[in-house]
Order: sequence, then C-alpha cells, then structure tokens
Amino acid sequence: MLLNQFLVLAAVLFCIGVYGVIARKNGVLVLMSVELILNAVNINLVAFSAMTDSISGQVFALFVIAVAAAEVGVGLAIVLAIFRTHKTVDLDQVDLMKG
Amino acid sequence: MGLVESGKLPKPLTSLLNTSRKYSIWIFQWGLACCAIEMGAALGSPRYDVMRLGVIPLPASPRQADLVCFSGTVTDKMVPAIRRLYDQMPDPKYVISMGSCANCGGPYWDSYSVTKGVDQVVPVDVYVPGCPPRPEALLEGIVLLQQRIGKEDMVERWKGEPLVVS
Amino acid sequence: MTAVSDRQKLAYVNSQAADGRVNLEFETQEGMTLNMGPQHPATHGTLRIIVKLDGESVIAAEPVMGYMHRGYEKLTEVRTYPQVTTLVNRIDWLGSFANEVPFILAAEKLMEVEAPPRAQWIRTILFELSRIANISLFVGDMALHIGAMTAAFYAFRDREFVLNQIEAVTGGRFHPNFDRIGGLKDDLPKGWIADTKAAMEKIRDFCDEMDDLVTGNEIFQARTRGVGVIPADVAQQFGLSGANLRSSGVDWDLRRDQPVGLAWDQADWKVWTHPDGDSFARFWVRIQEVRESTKIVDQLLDGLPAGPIMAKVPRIIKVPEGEAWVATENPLGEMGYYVVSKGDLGPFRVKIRTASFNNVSVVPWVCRGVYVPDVVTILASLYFILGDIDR
Amino acid sequence: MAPKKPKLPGLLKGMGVTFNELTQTVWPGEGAKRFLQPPSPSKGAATVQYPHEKEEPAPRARGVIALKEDNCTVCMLCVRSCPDWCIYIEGHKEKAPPRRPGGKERTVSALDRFDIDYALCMYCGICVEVCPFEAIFWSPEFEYSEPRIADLLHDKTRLGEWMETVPDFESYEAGSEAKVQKVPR
Amino acid sequence: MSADILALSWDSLDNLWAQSALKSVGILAAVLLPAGTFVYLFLFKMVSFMQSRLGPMETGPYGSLQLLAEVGKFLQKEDIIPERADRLLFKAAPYLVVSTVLLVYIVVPFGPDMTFISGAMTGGIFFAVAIASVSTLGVIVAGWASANKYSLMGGLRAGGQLVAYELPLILAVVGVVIQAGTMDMQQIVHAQAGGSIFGVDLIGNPYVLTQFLGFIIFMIAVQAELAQTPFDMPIAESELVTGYMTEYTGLRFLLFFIGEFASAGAFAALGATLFLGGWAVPAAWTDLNNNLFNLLGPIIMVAKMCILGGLIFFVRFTFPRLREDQLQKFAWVILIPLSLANILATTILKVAF
Amino acid sequence: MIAVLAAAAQNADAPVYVAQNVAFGIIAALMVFSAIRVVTTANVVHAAAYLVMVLAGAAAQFILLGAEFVAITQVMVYIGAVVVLFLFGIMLTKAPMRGEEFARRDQWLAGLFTSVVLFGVLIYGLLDGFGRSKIPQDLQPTLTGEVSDSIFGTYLLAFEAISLLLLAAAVGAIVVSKRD
Amino acid sequence: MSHLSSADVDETTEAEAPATDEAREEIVAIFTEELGDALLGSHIRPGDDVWLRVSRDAWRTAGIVLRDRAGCRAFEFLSAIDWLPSPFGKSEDSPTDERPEPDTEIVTGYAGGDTRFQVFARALSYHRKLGVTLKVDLPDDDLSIETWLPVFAGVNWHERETHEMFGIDFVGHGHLAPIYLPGEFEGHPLRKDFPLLARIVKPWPGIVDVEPMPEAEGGADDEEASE
Amino acid sequence: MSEFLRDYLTVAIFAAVAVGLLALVLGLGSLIRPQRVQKDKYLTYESGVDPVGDGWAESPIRYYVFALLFVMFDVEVVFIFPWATRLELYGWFGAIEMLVFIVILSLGILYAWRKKVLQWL
Ligand code: SF4
Ligand code: SF4
Ligand code: SF4
Repeated sequence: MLLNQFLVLAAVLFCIGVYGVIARKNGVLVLMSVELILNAVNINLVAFSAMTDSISGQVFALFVIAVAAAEVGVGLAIVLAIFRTHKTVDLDQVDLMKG
Repeated sequence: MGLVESGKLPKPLTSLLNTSRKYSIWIFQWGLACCAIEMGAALGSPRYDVMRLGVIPLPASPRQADLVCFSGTVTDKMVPAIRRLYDQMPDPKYVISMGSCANCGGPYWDSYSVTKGVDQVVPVDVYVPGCPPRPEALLEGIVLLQQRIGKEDMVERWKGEPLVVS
Repeated sequence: MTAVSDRQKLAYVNSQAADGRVNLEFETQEGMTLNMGPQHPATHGTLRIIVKLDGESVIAAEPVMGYMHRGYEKLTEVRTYPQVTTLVNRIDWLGSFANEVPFILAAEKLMEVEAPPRAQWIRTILFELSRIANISLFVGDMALHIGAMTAAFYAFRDREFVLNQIEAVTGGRFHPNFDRIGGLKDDLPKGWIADTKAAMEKIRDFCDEMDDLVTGNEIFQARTRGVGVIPADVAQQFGLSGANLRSSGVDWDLRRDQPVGLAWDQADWKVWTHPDGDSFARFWVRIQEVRESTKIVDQLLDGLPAGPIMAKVPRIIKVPEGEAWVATENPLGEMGYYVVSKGDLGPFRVKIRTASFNNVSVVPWVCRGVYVPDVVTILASLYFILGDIDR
Repeated sequence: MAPKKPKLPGLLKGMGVTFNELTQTVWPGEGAKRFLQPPSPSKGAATVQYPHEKEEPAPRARGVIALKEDNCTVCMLCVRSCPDWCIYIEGHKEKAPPRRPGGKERTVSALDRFDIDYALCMYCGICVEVCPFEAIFWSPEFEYSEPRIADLLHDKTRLGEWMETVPDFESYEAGSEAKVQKVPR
Repeated sequence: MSADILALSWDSLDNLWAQSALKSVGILAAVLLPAGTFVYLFLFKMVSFMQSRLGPMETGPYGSLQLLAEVGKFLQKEDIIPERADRLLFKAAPYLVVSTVLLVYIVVPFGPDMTFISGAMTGGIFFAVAIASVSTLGVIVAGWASANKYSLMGGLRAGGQLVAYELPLILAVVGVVIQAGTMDMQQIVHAQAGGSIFGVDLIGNPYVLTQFLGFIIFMIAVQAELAQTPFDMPIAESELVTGYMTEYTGLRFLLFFIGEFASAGAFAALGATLFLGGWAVPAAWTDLNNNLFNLLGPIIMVAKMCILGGLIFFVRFTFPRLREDQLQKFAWVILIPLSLANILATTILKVAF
Repeated sequence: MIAVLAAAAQNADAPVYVAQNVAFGIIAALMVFSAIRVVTTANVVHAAAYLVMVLAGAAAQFILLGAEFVAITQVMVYIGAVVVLFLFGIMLTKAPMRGEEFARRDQWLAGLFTSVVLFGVLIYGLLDGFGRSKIPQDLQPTLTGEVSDSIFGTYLLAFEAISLLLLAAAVGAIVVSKRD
Repeated sequence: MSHLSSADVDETTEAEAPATDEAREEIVAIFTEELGDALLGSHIRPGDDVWLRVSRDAWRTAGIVLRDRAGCRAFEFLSAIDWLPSPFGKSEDSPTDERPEPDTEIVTGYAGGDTRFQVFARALSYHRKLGVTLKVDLPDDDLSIETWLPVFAGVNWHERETHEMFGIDFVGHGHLAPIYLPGEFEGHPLRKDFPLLARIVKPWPGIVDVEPMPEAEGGADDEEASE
Repeated sequence: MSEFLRDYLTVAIFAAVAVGLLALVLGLGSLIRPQRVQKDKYLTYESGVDPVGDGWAESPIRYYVFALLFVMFDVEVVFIFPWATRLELYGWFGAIEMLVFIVILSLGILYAWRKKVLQWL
C-alpha cells in the first residue's frame, strides 16, 4: 500500500468537510462537516504511524477522537442554545450571533 | 407481484403456510366493554391461557396483529377508529366479533349512540354469541377460526376477500 | 375526615380546582400532543386522553370520553323495571351485581316494600363478592400498567374463584340479573356456602401474595408514592368517592354511614383510610378493602338467616309515583340512582350517578405537571370502568 | 392490618413469589419430595386445556336457551318481556281433543315459529323467568359460534335440541324455603 | 453440527471459503439457537409456568413448533411502510439492529478451538461492547423514521436509556479486564479456569465470585440494555404501545423481535464468558486443551447462557417498571459511581496483591 | 467486494497485499461518496446516517493499517456516542423531515471553490512530498498494550489534560444547554 | 328510610318519630334564612331525603349556601329532568302502534315545579350524614342557567353532559363541548321528544294473537312459575 | 498481519451474511405476502384517531445532557481499557494516574448532579 493513497483519501475528506463547513446552513450539519475534517486528520495520523512504525500517531489519533467528542458536545450545546433563543438552526438567520 | 395471487404456489406449500398462520395468531388487545374483561380472561387468565392455541396476546399496536377481537359495544363515535385500526392491520387479518353488542348491538339495539353490529364496519370471520360469552366460548370461536384458516383459500384472502374455506 | 373547615383554605382549593378544568385548545398550543386512546393499552379500552407534553412532562391532560356511551338514561325510559334491572348490570361490568342493588332499593323504596332478611343477607354477600371480583382485577390491572405483568395473571386466576361462586348462584359470571324488586330471583344452591368460604380463603392468600409481589416492591412504591396526590378537599370538590376518597384520608363509607338496608351492620369490619392520597394509597386501601370484604362474606355466611327470599309483590310491577335516591358503596365508589316514577311499568327518568364519572373528572386536575408514565399510574390507580363513566 | 415491615427487600420477596409459583406449576404438591418427581406442568397449572378438556359450568349458567316445544302455548309473554325483542314466535289456533274424556273441545295454540336470535339476546333470563308454562330453560352450553351471523338465529328444532343439555335443578342450601322444580323431559 | 468434526478439520481447512461458510453457519446457529431457545424456553414456557399456565401446547408436542409457525406466519404478513415514514431509514434500522447483534458473537469463544477468530484480534470484549453500542443508533433511527409519536418517544427513551446503561456495563467489564489483564475473551476464559481463589484452585476463579459487584452491575445494565422490565420504558406498552417498533409490521418486526432475543443471547454469552467461566470448567478438573472441549464447550456455554437468560426473564416478569427519570437517576447516581468504585477497588486489590 | 477480498486473501502474503489495496479502494470510494452525501443531502438525519458510513469506513481503514485499538475506539466513540449525540441534537432542534429549507447557504459556490482549490494544493503537496513511499510490507498490528504504554508513558501529561478537557467540555455544555 | 331498614333500632325510631326529621328541617331552615323568597319549595321525606327548589336567579347562591352553610361539600351530581310525558307512549305500549294523542300535561315531582325542564343537583355532607337535592326550574324559552363551576369544580363534566343531553345552556361555563356523542350528532337525546328510531322501525313482537294470561284463564294450566 | 486481517475479514463476512440473510428473508417474504391497499392503512398509527401534529416534535433537552455525559465517559473508557490490561505493569503509579483521571471526570457527574440536570427537569 502506498502512503499516499491514505493521504489523498484524507485530503478528499478534508476538502469535502471544508465545503460542508462553508456551504451548509444547518448548524448541526456544519458540526458534522467538522467531524469529516477531523476524521481526515485521524487517517493521516494513523497512516503516518503505520509508515514510520511508531505508536505516537495512533495515540494522537486517540487524543483527536477525544477532543472531537468534546468539541461535538460543546458545539451541539451551542447549536441547541441558539435554537432555543432563535427557534432555528439556520446559520444565515443567526448571523447576529457572530459578533 | 406475489406468487400467491398468480396462483403459482404449489399446493403443499399453501397448506404449510396456512398451518403456520393457523398456529401463530397475534391477537390485538382491544377491549371495548364488558366482553373485554372476558376476553382478557381468555387471554390473560391462567385458567384459559389462549397462548396454548398459538394465539399470542402480545401486540398492543395493530401493526403486528393478525386477529382483532371486537369485544363489546361499538358506538357510533368509535366506528371511525375501528375502521381505521382495522385498516392499519397488515393483511392477512381476521376479525372475531365477540358478544351480542358486537354482533348486533345487543342490549343497546335501540340506543341512539350504538352501532348495530361491528360487521357494518369491518368484515367479520367468526361471531361468538353471549353476553358476555364465557372465555371458553371465545376459545371455541378461536378454534373455529383456526380450523377455517387451516383450510382457507389463500388466493381469495390475498385479494382481500373474507375468509373462504376451500 | 381531615379538618378542613376554614374558609380560606377552601377558597384556595376552589381556585385550584377551577384551574383543573383544562378544556384544551390542542392545535394552537406549543408543545407536543399525544393521544392515548381510544385504542390504547393504558386506558382500559376506550377512554381517550389527550396529553399535551413538554418533553416528557404533561402540561395538560384532557380525557375525551363517549366512546362507550350507550345511552343508559334514555334506555331506562323505554324499559320496564325488570328490564332496567338487567340493563344496569352492564354499567360497571365488573361489579355487576352491585349495580342492581341501588336501583332495586330505590324502586323498593318507592313501592314501600322490603325484602326479607335472608334476601338482604344474600344481597350483601353477593354485593361483597362482586366487590372482590372487581377490585382483585384492579390489583392485577394496576400492577400490569406499572409493568408487573405476572400480577395480572394471578389476579385473573384467583378472581375466577369468586366468579365461579357468583355464577353458581346467579347463573351469570358477569351479568347476574339476580335482584328482584322485593327480593331475589332464586336461593343459594346446595354446597355454596362451603365453596364460598374456601374461595374467600384463596382470596386472602391472593391478597398476601400481592402484598409480597407488588405492594412491598420498591420499584412499585417508587412509581406510585407521591404520584397523583389528591388532597381531601379536592376530592370532595370533584365528588370523588369510594376508595379514591378514603385514600385521601376521608373516613366515609356509605356501607357504614348511610346504610340502605343491607346487612353490612351485621358484620364486624373496618373502613380503611390512608392519609397520603397518592396512587399508592389508593392501591393499598383497595387491597385492604378486599380483605375486609372477605371478612364480611365469611361472617354473613355464618349467620345467614333462614326464611323466604321474596317479599309479597304483585306479579306485574308498577311503581307508584314519587322520587327516590339511593346510593350504595359500590366497588368503584358511590353509585346512586335517582329514580323518578310516574306510576308506570317503567321509570319516568333515572339519573344514574356513577362513581367513575366523578372520579375521572379529577384527571385534568391531577395530571398537570406529571410525567407520561405517571398518567398511566394515575389512571390505573383511580380505577374506572368505561361503562361507568360513559353509561 | 398495616403492611408488615418487610424483613426481606421487596424485590427479593417478589422474586420469591414468582419462583414459588414456578415450582408449584412444574412440580405441583407440597414439600421437597415433589422435586424428585418428573415435572408435570399440565397438572400444576391452573389451565383447563380447552379443546381437549372443558370446565364444568355451573348448572345455573346461562349458556343457551332450550325450548320444550310441547309446553309452549304461544302466550307471547316471553316475547313481550324480552328487552331485546329477540324472540320471534308465530302460532295459530288449533282445535285439540278435550283434555279429559267427555270434556269439551279446546282451542290450543300451535307453534309455527319459535326463533331466538342469539346475536341479539342479552342472556338476561327474563323470558325463562316469565314463561308460565315451563317451556324454556337455560342450558349451560356455550359452544355455538358461527362464521355467519344468520346462523345464530336458532329455530325451534335447534332450540329443541338444546333441551338434552339442560341440567336438573339442584337442591337448595339449608334455610331456604324455595321449592325445587323439575325439568320436564 | 458436530463440533467434533469441525474442530478436527479446522486446521486442515485452509480453504478460506469453506472456513467462512462454516463460520457463517456457526454464527447463525450461535445467534438463532439461543434466540429461539430463549423465546421458547423462557418467553413461552418458563414465564407461562411462572404464571401458572402452560404456554403454547397445540403446535407440535408441547408447542415446540410454535416458533416455526411464527416465522411462517410473519413471512406472509403484509409489509406496511407508513406514508409519512422515512422509507430509507425505516428499512435500514432493523438491519442495523440485527447485524450488530450478530457481530457481538464473533469474539465469544465456544471452546478451545471453537472460535470465530484467531488470536490475532485482540480487541475481544472491547470490540463486543463497541459493536453493541451501535445498536443504539438502530433503535433511535427506527423511532425517528416511523414518524410516529409513540415511536419517537420510544426511540428517544431507548436512546437515553441505552447510553446511560452502557457505561455501567462497560465499567463492570473493566473490572474483569483488570483481573484478567487482557481483553481477549479466550484468555479471560483461561484465566478464570486456571485461576485460584486464596490458593485453592478447585473451582478456578470464576469472576462472579471475585467480581460479584461487577456481576450484579453487569446484569442490571444488561437488563436495561435489553430494555426488559424493570427497564422497559422504551417499549412500555401501557404508555407507548410498543415504542419504537410501533409501526413495524411483518418481517421487519420479526427482525426486531429476533434482534431482541438474539441480543439477550449475546449479552448472556458475554456474561457467561466474563463472569461464569465461559465454555470451560475449572482447570483443576481436567485438561482444557483437550479436544473434547470443542464438543463440550458449546454445551457448557449454552447451559451457562441459559442460566443468565433465565435470570433475565425471571426478573422481567416479576418486577414492575421504573419511570424514565428514576431509571436515569439510578444509572447515573448509583450504578456508575458504584462501578467506578468497583474499578478502583479492583485496581487496589490487583496492585496490592 | 468480499468475494474479491476473499479470493485474494486465500493465498500467501503478497496477494493479501493486493487484497488490502482492493479493500482500500472500495472502502475509500464508499467513504467519499458518503462524505459527499453528508454535505449535500437535505435531510439532516440522512446526513447523520451517511456520516456513520464515513466513520465506519475510517475504522475499516484503521484496521487495514493495523491500528486495531484506534479502529474500535472509532466505532465506540464516534458511531456509538458522537452520532447518538448528533441524533439527539437533531431531534432537539426539530429536524424537519424534508429539509429543503436547510439546503445550501448563499456562499456555497465560494465554499466549493475554496475546497477545490484546497484540494488541488493538498494533492500537489502530497504527491510532491511523499511520492511513492510505501507503507512497510511487514506491518504488524499494533497491540493495545503498546498503545497503553505510550499513553501512560510518553503522553501521560496529555492524557491527564484530556480528562481536564473533557471535564471542561462537559461543564461547558451543561452550562450552555441549561437555560436557567 | 324506615321501611327498608333491617336493623331493629331504626324500627323503634320510626315508631317514635314518624314525621319529623330535625337534621333535614335544619337544612330547610338554613336555606330559608339565606335565600328568603328565592326558596320556592321544599319537601322532606323523614329519615330519608330532602328536596329544595330555588329560583333561577338564586341558583349559584343556593349552591354556595349548600356548600358552605349546609356543609354539603361533597358534590354528587347535576342533571336535569324533562317533565314532558313521552309522546311515544309508555313503556308497556307498543311503540309501533298508533299511539293516542300525546299527553302534554306536565306533572312535576317533589318540591314542585312550573316548567318543563328542571335542573337538579345533589351534594352530600359528611358531617351531617345526609344529602340535599336542589332543583331549579328553567323557562321553556330560555334554557340557560348560571354555571356552578365556582361552587363545585367537579360540576364541569356534569354541566357538559346536561348541555348535550338536554340542550341547557350553562352561562359562564365556557366549554360546553359535546362530551359523549360524536360531533355530527343532532338533537338532545334525553329530551322526551327525542325518538329512538330503532324501536319505531322494528315491528313490536308482542302483537301476534295472544293467549290470555294464565291468571285470567283461571287455572286451566296451573303450573305457574314460582313467583 | 494476515492473521489479523483475516479475523477482520471474518467480521466483514459476518456483517455481509447478516445483511444478506435478512435481505433474503425479506425477499422471500415479498414473494408470498399480500399487498392490499386500504384507505387508512398507511396512515400513522395514533390510537385510532387522526394523527395530530407532524410527529417530529421537539424532544426534551435532558436527553442531550445525558448523551453528553455518556460521550465524556465513553472517551474515558477508551483510556481505561488499555490501562486495565497493563495495570500489573504500572503498579501503584498507574493506579494513581487512573484515580486522578477518574476523579476528574467524576467531577463532571458531580457537577451535573449539583446542577440538577440528573433530576428530571
Ligand atoms: S354483549 Fe353484553 S357483555 Fe358484551 S359488551 Fe355487550 S352488554 Fe357487555
Ligand atoms: S334471555 Fe333476555 S334477551 Fe335473551 S331472549 Fe330471553 S328475554 Fe330476550
Ligand atoms: S315460551 Fe312460555 S312464555 Fe313464551 S310463548 Fe311459550 S309459553 Fe308463552
């Protein structure tokens, strides 16, 4: 297996994630896109770990997963808070929050 | 479409399927009035224990039921719900009308708010007489229904016709 | 009963109680609307409860009935007295015999006849038997609604003993049609007394078993204690009766406090009350009532007087003009008949005051702010029979 | 009786109850010895296995109405007192030979039709009670479900057949003053 | 199938296809047999006896063919998809639920060589709990996709409950992992069979003894994971009809039904392996690597599973159900702290001795 | 896909290598498709379902790379927990059944542009940087113990920091989501 | 309740005081004091029951007096009576026959009454151990009356029921939606002139030629039923 | 490595077998089961009355809080498992490490409890 096949896959996912973050209206979907990005990172980490036969990459992947979980938790909480005040999760309509 | 409607199902298979329908009847618990208690006794009392016959009184939702036993007075206000819940049951489905009220209006034959028989709303396969029929009478009705299912003509039933014994 | 004489508290209760009439406009409000019924396992058949939810807690609950309305009050106007007797069996179909008694008593009151003692004793015995048949089912039913399925099976099993006895004497498991103006249709068959005593023994065992299986169960208590508390004042405001009232601490039992001429005063028994007014109290009081009933039956069977079972009444019954109200302590609570007669073969107007109608009218009041599962608990603990609500 | 203070936690007690029932069903009886016997649930369970065995309804049970045709005089009392109007009787008058020799010829009513619609009947027993001529009786039979509702209308032949199943009246409990009647056979 | 033959030819079967086919047959047997046994033995018979009745009697001798009749019947039931439901997810949810259950069985050993996996997969119990947690998704999605209020509430309740009780489940397992020092189920079995209690190795060291608290927590959590009374709020039929399954008909419902009992079997298998010593008997009695155990192992295993399964259904039909909030509180306030304490205690004992 | 895999996996090591590549290809294709659906589908719940596919695919890729523990963690945390969290979040926000209203924002074209450009840059960089460097053939699956040793050795501090981070996140989320 | 009681104690009291009932007299006294002229009539059956008829304007006041002064705090029921004789004949008549000219004379019951519709309600006092029945007349042209909701909360459904069954309006109730019958139902079933169609359509079974009653026949066939 | 992958191949095969089998059974069913359109058959079941509202109603926030706590602990478990397998090696040091870790996370539950989110809102 080539290292690059994993890296390219990660890159594709990454870019899709970036597109999602920018283009989606729904706050929850934006968070999902962020997950895509983080997954891309994880794939990179593990691939390098396999490449260099060192364990650190995997440990970092674990940490990334942990951080991602925390991030989703807080992110969704914020989306929910927005939903409660604005009755919508449409990011276009809650621009006033962006201050 | 299905093999049954086109009549392509070989005979032994048909009787096998009939038999499995016969011995696995999930009865939808819907009590309407006094008779419901006797139905409850038939379904729930250890003395009668309808489960012996392969009639499983588990489902509370019409979606999983094969048999509905209308036990009790059908009022005009209830009729739409009866029709709808009957519709919501998946085919093939069977109906037992239990007690005089469900058969014909019974003691309330002259009332302004009671429907004179559930068969005006849904097709009924077996009528169990009584007011209320004792639980064993309901068991007899179920056994009768099972006998008929065992000999049933699947093609007719699949078209939605009432139970026809071939 | 609890001391509730100060006016202030009463005013408060009134405002509270008035709040209880919810009369929801369901489509317009916020939140989620959940229909329980008309076909719903929780509602004993055909009651429909519209529940407005905020998450899992109930903002408002409104019963919709009438799915079992059979027009009793109209039908009584076109039937003769014997025909009405058999018709009213079917109001509270679990305690059928108990339904006949107040009606017959009302007719007897108008006719100024009195049943012979033996008939009255047998009436009382059968009355208590139907109470046992009724409430033992309640015990299983309530446990079932709280999820303990097995208790319901035991209830159905042990209830059969009572039903057998009722059937042996009246010929009907459910609808005896055994009471006649002036007495009873028939006397007890041979061997019945001994069988009944054995059945009472079984019922007492059943009560003990239920105490072990259900009453003492920590989960059951957690589900019922403090759920659906009805204070005594509110209970009176809504006209609650029977065990629902007694479990709110009101010491009132028509069998003791307004005896109507049956033989309850001949037996030694006790009226149980419970101060809490919650679902557990209602359950507990009812179990005790079953025990008391078995005691009453046992004692009355021992002292059954000999004699005829029918007073002298004309063969064709015409009830003289007048109005009479007789209420008895039925299994579900107070059941009364207001009979207006114009001297015909049939009554002119019968107002049937059923226990469940009033008992259930407290549901909107008591179901505010509870959780959905509590609605089921409360409904089960209030214990109504649809026929008794809708008539 | 206040609820006894539980010595065991209620949960365990509850499990004890069901476990006891379980053993009682599988090995009915008393004592520890029963566990040595082979399990016999069909004896231990409260179940009456319906199609194979039947429970015995009480003799007074109101299952179906049987007609003793000879006794009916077409007096229509039962019909008129039936709350459900579910008895249909038609008859005609007939000349009959005198009851005692030498008496005058009588007019009797012959029964053309005697139907009871069991789909409508509310099993109240009023008809049986009012019949002054002991022509109709209760039988505890209950097995007559039908797939067609019209078949629930039993005509007089069918009603007559039920007559065989009518049990004898039982005697009464001590202290009763009612007199025991006979079923005409 | 004869395990003996299987075991003998296992190594020589280098043909992957044959192996896979055998394994597939094996897993189906492993899933459907316990599920069927549980339904017949416990749901139909034991419960009936508990309620002093008989259960199915007419279909075959003592109703033994009842299950076949059920399957035959469900095959013929119409398949209804409510018009407002989300067709894709409505159809997908049963697959998700059932296949995750199937995957749990993979790591369960049924004998010294009767395993679906070689030793190279070390995830073991960790894999099992991870896969089991996925079925939560299936349930929530089923509830949502039905577009029915009862379903939705049932699905949400199920979701909330499953996640809440997954933690005590996993944490209870950790105690075992600490004691055994491995996550591999086969090694856990050997550790129990070969272990000793206070130097006496007569009965090995089934962790039910040393991890009794863990075992209790595990069984409670399993009861909740399976949504059996007293934790059956998600399908509480007196409130929510049948919860997330309300709209499912025919075969799709049957899948859920099978899934329910198969996962009862799966958790019973996990419990039996982790706490009761799995397929093995204490090593002091005999040599475990004897080929005989490839035959006996599954039998011992099924027996142990039945004990746990019986317990599950025994409790289910005895107790009332808790309310949703009591249930959550019980998990978070009692069970999880308790299982954390269990871990700490185990840790200290392990390190100290 | 399994057929190919199985056929390839039958023989010695080298074909396994091929099989790995084939598996990679199939899974990667699935992942990319699902990822695209995640960001394009109108229905939020469907998006979550597709996200599950991506995550499961990633787990499979980890397996291919011998990182068993990470793979299982991926399944457990991502699929078993995070997606559940997403689903709850979706239901809490009244996910509309057919969410036409929640489609793309106005700047979706900009987003597309950005990501395409980004993709180009990344690909260029990757090809340039790693060319045809291979993952070693004798790759051994990582043992959980090794991961553990690493966490509790080299990365101990990070590990404890994670606990603090999780605590902070939990507290934060509770604060945010609890109105009163 | 003299003639029904089986306890000998009651029989002695009956012998002593056949015609007075102080507890119930006291109730009437309370109402007379509070309502004055608005108390239109009263009727006591000693040892059994008491009926009071009040004027329509005093209906709610009467309720409050009943609750607070008379101490009848437990609500029993509220309903109405249509005193019109049934235009469909009596119950022993054949409903399908040609019926005689309907009798429209209105005869009311205890405590009197002037009009066709009468609303009556009952409450119970636990202290006094007696119940009181209140009646009120409604004029035919204005079938409406004040609601009792502020008096007894439980009256809600009873008023809805009475509204549905008799068409009586309860002013201030606010939610007199149908309670029993489906929305499309027309008519007020408990009014005497509401026909039961099934009885009219079905031929009455008792019209075929009838054998005379056994008593009348005079012992031709003397095997009577036991009672 | 190939052993390892083969094990996971088994996993894949099982998943495939599961899905395939279910699909097969469903397909078999579709051959014989009836399909009869009735007026209300496809209506959402709601105890027999017309469904009110759109069925996808807002659900209570506390489920989210529970799920959130779950995620936190799930992540914790991920670290506990490898640690548990190696505890013998780490000895007291490892035990204390984990103690600290668990205590810190338990603060989360404690906080939630104090904030009454574990009570039913
Ligand atoms: S038939 Fe009789 S017992 Fe049955 S519901 Fe009607 S009245 Fe009740
Ligand atoms: S039992 Fe009653 S309803 Fe039946 S025929 Fe006789 S009188 Fe009529
Ligand atoms: S059965 Fe009896 S009551 Fe009826 S017509 Fe014949 S004799 Fe008269």
